[in-house]
Amino acid sequence: MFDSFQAFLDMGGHGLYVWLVYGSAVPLLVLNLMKLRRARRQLLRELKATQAVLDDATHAT
Amino acid sequence: MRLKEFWHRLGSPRWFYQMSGPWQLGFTVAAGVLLLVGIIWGVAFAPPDYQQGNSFRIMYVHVPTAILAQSVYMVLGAAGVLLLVWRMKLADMVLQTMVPFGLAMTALALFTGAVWGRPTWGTWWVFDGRTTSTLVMLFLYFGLYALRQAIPRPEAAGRACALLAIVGTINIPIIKYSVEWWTTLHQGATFKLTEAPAMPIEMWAPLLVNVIGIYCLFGANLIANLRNEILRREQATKWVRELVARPLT
Amino acid sequence: MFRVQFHREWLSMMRSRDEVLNPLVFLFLAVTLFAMGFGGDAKVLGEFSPGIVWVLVLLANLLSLEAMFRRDFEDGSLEQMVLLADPQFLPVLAKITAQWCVTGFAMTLLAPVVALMLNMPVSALPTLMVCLLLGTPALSLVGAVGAALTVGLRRGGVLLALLVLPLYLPVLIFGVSAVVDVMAGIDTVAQIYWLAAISMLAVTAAPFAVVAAIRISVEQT
Amino acid sequence: MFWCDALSEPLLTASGLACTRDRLSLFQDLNLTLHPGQCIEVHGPNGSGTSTLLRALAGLFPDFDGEVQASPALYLGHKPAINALLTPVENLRWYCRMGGSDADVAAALARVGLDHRLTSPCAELSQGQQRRVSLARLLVCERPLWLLDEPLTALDIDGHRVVHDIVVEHCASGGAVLCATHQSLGWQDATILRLG
Repeated sequence: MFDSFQAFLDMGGHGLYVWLVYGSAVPLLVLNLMKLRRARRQLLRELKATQAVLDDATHAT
Repeated sequence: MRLKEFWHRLGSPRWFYQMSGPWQLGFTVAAGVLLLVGIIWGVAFAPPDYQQGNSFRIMYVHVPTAILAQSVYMVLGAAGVLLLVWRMKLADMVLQTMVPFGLAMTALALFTGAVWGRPTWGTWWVFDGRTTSTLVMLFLYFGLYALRQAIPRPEAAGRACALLAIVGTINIPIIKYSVEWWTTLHQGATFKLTEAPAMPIEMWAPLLVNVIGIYCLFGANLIANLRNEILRREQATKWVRELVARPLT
Repeated sequence: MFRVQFHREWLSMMRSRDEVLNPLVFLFLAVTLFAMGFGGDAKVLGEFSPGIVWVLVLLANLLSLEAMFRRDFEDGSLEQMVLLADPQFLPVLAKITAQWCVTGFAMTLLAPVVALMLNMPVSALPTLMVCLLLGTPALSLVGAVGAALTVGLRRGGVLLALLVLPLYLPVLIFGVSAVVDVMAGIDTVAQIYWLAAISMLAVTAAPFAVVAAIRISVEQT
Repeated sequence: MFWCDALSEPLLTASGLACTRDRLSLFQDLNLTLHPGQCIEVHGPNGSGTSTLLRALAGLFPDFDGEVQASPALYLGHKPAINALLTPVENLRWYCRMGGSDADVAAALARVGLDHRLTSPCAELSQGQQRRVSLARLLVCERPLWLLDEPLTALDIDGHRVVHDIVVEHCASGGAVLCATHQSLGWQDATILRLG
């Protein structure tokens, strides 16, 4: 365990590398999880739009 | 027989769509929780390594992504076999959607490996057993991705990628062995499920949590991508039209 | 079936001799480039010669893959080959063997000349030739899978390199380490066995993959 | 109408064939049986799927629904399928062995009116003559089922007659022909299948 927050940041001199890794990996993982939900919603909206266009076309003829 | 029926049902995307709803939710939640716990445990609470000090904490991201990157390629190889031999539509969707995910995992594994190498071996990149075979796997992923883009017709592109994935999967052990044989710099695998862990339990436990967490993330990605792909491909069918008509769930 | 297809390939190749000679000329051209690149210092060049020779053999092999199915695909006889042949892999195997004779085998014969240009010690030449003889079939076979997959595409060249070169790595590793060990006087039986094993695996598995790849590419038209 | 002993085994049966190309349906539940001695002409405007149908029946195009049982077939596509570097004789000898027969190559060439150019590579032949070498291929490999995709292209009037004769002859000897074409072969016994 780290005795102080400062030591936690410094990581015994390897802080740069550890935080470089976690700084890049963690946001990526979080983004990935969020993207899953957003992609589904966006696809449903897209399908709804094409649906509407198709329905108008069938009504028009 | 249960398995036979499951196998037969896998053929119809609609059944998979309905069945996979709860699974995806489960995987997403599990991934979120496990990764959160695992990373915090690894970064803050795991004891420092007597040799490498705190830089070994990078392992908690590097090892899971590296292992997952290889597993994803095996999954792609298996999907290739399922597509070419049994013509399963789901397998084609797996091949189409999961290559970018595998590519990202391999790239992340390489990046974290390089950053970890800096403090421990003194250089950003060294061509040794593990890093080189992961790099080659990155090229294999690029090959799959480029082949998919190059072939216009989706069905032909699917089958071509399936064949390439199978050929790649056969070659991975050969490449891995020849690269390991060529170099002896890299220390033995730090994480073997078979024999006892090479490090104390309180270091090894968060790693296990992270590995399971990242596999759950893979599960969540896989099912989410498959469900989206099913909707996209079956949009002309009645059940999809009804589903789309319903207010956004 | 094998003999007929081989005979046809041989005739077709002998009549388009430039296509056949280009990769070999490239080999010598690239060797001179490397010699210039290394500043012509004989000792340095000799040390690196195994790596240079093997990498150039790989690249020359890659160049010749492009033309392997291109002609038959464009005139339509590739699909006939797949439709008519009873054991479908046999004509494909004949075609790959013909291509190997003109590239892999030819380079094995030319290897001493190239190696001496790079100041490789004469004692290493027999091992180099044995390794090339055992390693190049695997290159042609695995390369044929990539060639068959990309034959239907207009700009398939770079993609072919991207697909095939990673699979060439084991042959490169064992080939180079065999020659390096011989120059250092170490026994190289292990590498030779490995090269033979890889070629055996390629001979048994690759033709079926090539037939499948041809069937996929033939759909494009 | 065409005579056919219904008892004989059909050379080609296709049931419930359906194929779509980028969400456009080319043909739906198309059923087709071809008995020995029968010739079917498939007529249809460009892009109506005639070529796709033939390639599907030949086994070159797998993306279709429905079932196809076909005996060993000879497929003649848009491309002449001959190696331009080899001479007509060498090309046909290759087809002979591949088809597993040892028919007389020179006779086949003579049959399609090409006997005097046996030694020059096919590259030097005209488009029409290359088509004739391709037609000679049908005579050389003894396979009962012929799938011809627009055989009349680049052929002169005499060429049309040659195609007509070999088709009639082939059907008479117990073979069957499925031919996609824009101009009819002119054989009154052939049945017409319209697409698109």
